[in-house]
Amino acid sequence: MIPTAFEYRKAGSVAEALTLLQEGGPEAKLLAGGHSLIPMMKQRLAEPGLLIDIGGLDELRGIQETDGEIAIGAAMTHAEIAASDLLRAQAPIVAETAANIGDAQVRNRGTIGGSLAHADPGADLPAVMVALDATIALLGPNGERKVQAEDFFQDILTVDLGEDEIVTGVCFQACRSAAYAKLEQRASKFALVGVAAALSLDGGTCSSARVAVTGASSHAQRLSGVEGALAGASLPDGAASAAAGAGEALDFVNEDLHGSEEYRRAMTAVFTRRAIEAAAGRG
Amino acid sequence: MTIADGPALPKLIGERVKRREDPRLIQGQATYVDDIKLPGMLHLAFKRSDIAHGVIKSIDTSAAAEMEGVELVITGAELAEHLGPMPIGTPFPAPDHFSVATDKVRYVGEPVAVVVAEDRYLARDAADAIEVEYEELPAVVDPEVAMEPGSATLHEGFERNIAVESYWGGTGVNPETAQPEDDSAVDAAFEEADVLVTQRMLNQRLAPNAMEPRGVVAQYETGREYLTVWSATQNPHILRTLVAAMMGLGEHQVRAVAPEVGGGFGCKINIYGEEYVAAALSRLAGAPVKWIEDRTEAFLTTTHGRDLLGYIDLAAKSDGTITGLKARIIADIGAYEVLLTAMIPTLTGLMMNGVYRLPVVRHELTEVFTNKTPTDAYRGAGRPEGLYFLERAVDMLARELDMDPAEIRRKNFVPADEFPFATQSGLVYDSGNYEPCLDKALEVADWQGMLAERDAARAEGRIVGVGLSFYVEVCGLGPSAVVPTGGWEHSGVTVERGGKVTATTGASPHGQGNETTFAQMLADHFSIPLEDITILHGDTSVVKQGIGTFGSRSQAVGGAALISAAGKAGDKMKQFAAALMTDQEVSPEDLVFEDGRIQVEGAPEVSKTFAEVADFAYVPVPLPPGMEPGVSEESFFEPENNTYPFGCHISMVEIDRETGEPRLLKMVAVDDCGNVINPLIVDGQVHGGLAQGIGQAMFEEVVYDEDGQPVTASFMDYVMPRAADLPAFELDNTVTPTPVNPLGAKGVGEAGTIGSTPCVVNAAVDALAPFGVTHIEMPLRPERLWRLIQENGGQS
Amino acid sequence: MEIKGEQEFNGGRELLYELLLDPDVLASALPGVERFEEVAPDRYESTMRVGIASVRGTYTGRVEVLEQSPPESYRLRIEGSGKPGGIRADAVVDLSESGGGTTMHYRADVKARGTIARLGGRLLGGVARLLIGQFFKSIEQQVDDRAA
Amino acid sequence: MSEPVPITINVNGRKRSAMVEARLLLVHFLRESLNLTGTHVGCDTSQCGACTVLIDGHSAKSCTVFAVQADGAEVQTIEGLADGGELHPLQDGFWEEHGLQCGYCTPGMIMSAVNLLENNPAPSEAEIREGISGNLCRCTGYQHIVNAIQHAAERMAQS
Repeated sequence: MIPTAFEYRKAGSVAEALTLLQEGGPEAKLLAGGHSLIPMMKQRLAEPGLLIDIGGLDELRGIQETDGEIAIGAAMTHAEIAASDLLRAQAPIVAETAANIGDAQVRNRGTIGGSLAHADPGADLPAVMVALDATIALLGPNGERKVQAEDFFQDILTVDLGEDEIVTGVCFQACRSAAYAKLEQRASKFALVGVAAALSLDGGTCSSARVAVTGASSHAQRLSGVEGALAGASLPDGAASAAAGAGEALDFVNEDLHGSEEYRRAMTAVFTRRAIEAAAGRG
Repeated sequence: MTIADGPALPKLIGERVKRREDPRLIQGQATYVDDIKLPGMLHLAFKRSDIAHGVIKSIDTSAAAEMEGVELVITGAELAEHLGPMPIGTPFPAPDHFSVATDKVRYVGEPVAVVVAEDRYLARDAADAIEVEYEELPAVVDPEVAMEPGSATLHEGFERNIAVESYWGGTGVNPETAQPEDDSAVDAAFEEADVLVTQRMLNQRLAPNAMEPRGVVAQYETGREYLTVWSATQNPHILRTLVAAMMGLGEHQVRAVAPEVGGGFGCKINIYGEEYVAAALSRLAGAPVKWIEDRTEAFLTTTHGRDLLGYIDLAAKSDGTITGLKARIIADIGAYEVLLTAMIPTLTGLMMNGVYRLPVVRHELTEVFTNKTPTDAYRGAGRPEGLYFLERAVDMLARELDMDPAEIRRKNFVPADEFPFATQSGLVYDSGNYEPCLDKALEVADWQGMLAERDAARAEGRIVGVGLSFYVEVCGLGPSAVVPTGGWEHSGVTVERGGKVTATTGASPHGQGNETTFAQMLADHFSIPLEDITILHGDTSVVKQGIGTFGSRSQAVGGAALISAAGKAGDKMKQFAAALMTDQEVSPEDLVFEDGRIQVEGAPEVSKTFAEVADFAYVPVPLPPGMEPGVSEESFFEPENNTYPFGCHISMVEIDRETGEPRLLKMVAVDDCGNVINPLIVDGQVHGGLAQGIGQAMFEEVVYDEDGQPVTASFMDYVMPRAADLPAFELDNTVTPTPVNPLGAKGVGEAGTIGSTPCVVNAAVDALAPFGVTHIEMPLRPERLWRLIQENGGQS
Repeated sequence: MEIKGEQEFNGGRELLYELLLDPDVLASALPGVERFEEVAPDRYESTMRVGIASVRGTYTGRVEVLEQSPPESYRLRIEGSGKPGGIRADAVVDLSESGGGTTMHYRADVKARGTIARLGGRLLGGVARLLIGQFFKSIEQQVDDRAA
Repeated sequence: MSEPVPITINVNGRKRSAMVEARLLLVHFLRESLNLTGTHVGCDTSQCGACTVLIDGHSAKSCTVFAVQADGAEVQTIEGLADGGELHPLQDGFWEEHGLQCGYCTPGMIMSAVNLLENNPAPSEAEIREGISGNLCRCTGYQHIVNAIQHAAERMAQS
């Protein structure tokens, strides 16, 4: 319940945060909403020596659309994302997924940047970002770097983010025909299995698709077999056969009290189909 | 004086009166233990074992002791010089159990050392800095394995880890010898049966999870040689008795206070090591100390409930008449016996008669130590387990015989004209009338409509089932012959100057609303406004005596004590009133309380106001002959018997064919708790009980790994019902008063927890019956249900 | 929890066997080693700063090598404990020749205690896999270096 | 020991300044430093919601926020909800509908409901149940809580 002691600095700007990160070295961690980090600190599973508060920095805020590309600032909360009319209209999968993360209080504090950087294997948004082929914008001492979401998520709690870098935002192409479906662990509300599907539809036919899973494995990742099977498939009828092998294709599957490997593999197929059907229903 | 123009006072008993507790609670003005601050108060933190079984080789407290702000660090062995083994409240043999482990640890979370520091952050840091070295021993987590010869044992002198063994059977127990009567009838019943049901079932381990964790503040005043202990407890008087004994003090030197208590559900009955340690360390440190449990500690060290394995056999005729029951129960009681541990599973067998005429019963009980947190009462305490086993078995019998689950129960009910009814286990059910309750439940739920709805859903390919259960339970625990701590309750009623009333009760509430129901009773009794009454509880310096709140006894025993004391106070008021009305030659026996007055029955013009009489009682000039001034009366109520409320629960469950996720679509509860004082509060009690019973059926389970490591020690993994997991409950009731107390009230705190659990599992089994499923272990984990569907190829 | 897997290496199994039990190699390949000492033959003690991202802590560990049967197999008993609890692993390692290289099969029974067991359950498998992967990557590097 | 950090938080309309240890959780600042003990702690993993307060008008679990993070913010707790002597409609609703028993989860539950009705003044039963899913209650089975929030929503709609 009680974290270990740490030094605290409030950054007045992203630039200042970067300087503080460099000075702080490996013991320094960024704090925005804190809803990934603080629970770990309270259990003393995380004991950072320095917290750099970047909560509420204007530079990291905002949701904008430019020529069909939507950009979300890292410090936007899940609640703000869920309430965004822009997202509801142009990328409803993002608003809907955000609206179902944790609970109202968590959504009011937790940020998209924090969620992506922490990369909890049960977090929802990473799968959505991979499916949308989102670009994650990072800022470091050497300037800005952009990483595709599918490359950003590397392993459990592990992302392509230097210790001296900050996630500043994420951007992706507007996409209506995309949906996320999850099997929720009822207590923690993490995804036991969550699948995001983003489809390019031509009438009832899927011309191409990106499908990503979270919860089932160490990190959010594409289901390329499913994507291949979807290309040219007629939907929604073809969803089931395209999804059928989704779970078996995973090379590593999480296991715990709430779901064995076998169950999660099976549920990956089920929720892949459900996500595809829901996405197709939007087309 | 003649009649005043006071308003007529409505009768409040039976009314949905808003709670008087609420204004402080909804404004954040209530005082729970953690809200108490005393000057100079220090804070405790416990270093706890993170292994399930081992010998303590060494404890290095030096780093902790050197930290700034740390006053004291003490190990279990050092503390044992100040605190002996903890007392228990049952007559069973028990191993020594120290507040803080002295040489060996036997479950994860058992304390090994304590820190006293200036604030709780420092205390936590210091506890973390204590280094403990163990020689690890094999842990035993399965009670059936624990009983095998050669298994690791927890306690010397308890071979095969067996704490308690009991057996009774045949046609009853011979009260002379306490031996079973001729047992051969049981075997005969099973040999002659047309149909047998046999099933191994687990009533899984649960964490009570009162939302307020435990906590204690202790202040030992050296100069006065007086100890005050504030604790989140259900029974401050028992706390006073036991903490006094542990501290070598008399009860006159100890004040125990249960301030606002944030739920108990049985887990705050036990008097815990932390309470003794706080008292002892306050004396040692010369300062008040506080300890507040965090949720992880609560999962590890606050008593768990249930964890009974049952091997259940039922014999019946082909027409559905039950002819015999055999139950072999193995209770996994965890690492130690605490206050009532060993007694709880005995209630299971006692109540396994249920609502049925069972010609013969055989009951075997074995209580077994394992390397887990000790068990004790959890809402229902032994009865939910027994009723679950029985009501599941009866449901299986109905399925076997293709009978309607309602009709098989009706066929075996104890008939209304057989009450009081003596069961095979030696209990005497006070009153009961089961058929009208069943009929009402079937009607409220629209049972036939539900069956049609289920069949229609199945035709659509959905997996839907309906379930029914009928329970009877034992409440209002008393008399003293059956309750180790005393089966009575105490109350005091004082009529103050000005005609206001202060009453005290030993039934120490923690959410039950006694301040309201008890005030309703007194308002009606004295015919005075509710606002003129204060109910005090929870402080042994204010409430002279008491037992506490558990076993749904507040109303049936505590309420009865209150009415008894009120009766005495009322009699005295009438005597003073008669003395005031000397000119009218009134006899106290002719007087009644009516609308704020004491008047001659049928003659309101001959009266005095309640306030006038009260004022006179304190300045009685002249003092009526033979009387003492003042009106302050008390009563100890000892019930002649327990009460036996009952009810029928009906539910509908749907299971997702692809994921196995269950959803409770409908929950109907028709309960009979005798006379009702406040239906609003009774509804709330039933709702809460239902949620916990449903929680057991669907979600909750304390799980340990094979090494005794708990893997559900937080709200992240221990699944409890949230608002969206539950449907709106449909309630109704029947009223069969009890003859054993003057209120006719039976108790309702645990009812919901007892009927709902088998009801929901019965519905889930019904849902999966087309897949050939006859039993499902709780909780209804999605994966477990998914596997049952898969085993049948996913097709029904 | 059981963790098992296999890993291919370029070098021969004698070389691999030797490397895998060389304290210097172990010290450099194990994650976050701050101290690594041989306290008795085939028994080592170490201090490691282990973790992933912000979930990181200092653990003191003991490694014991048992049942050595060069160059085929051995057993490792590993214990680590830190503030959030501890890990104990009993691992059997088998080396077999395959083509020009060596295939290593490992099977470990991993037991956790404390906060790690209580709250880390859902992460444990993934974290173990990641750390084992890092270890092998380092060994692989050293095999390649030696071979080169 | 880390350097104390100066903070100023507007709590229930009053400016409160203090030097705090960086690791001090907001809930402990409210309870221990300001004596606002109506906000409770029920778990240590951010699940139960007993510690819910409003930060700049939005519900938050004050056990998962450092006091330093609330520097400059407006925080409202259960103690600041009633308007003078008049109960907030939600407080009134909880009282009228018996939306509480032991009362421990109640302040957090009410503060969550404030947030819910702010965003959705006329929620359906399902939306209410979903809206309070960040708050655990062990006593009521939630039904009377749902009624209480409906009661408040109706009253707030009238006024």
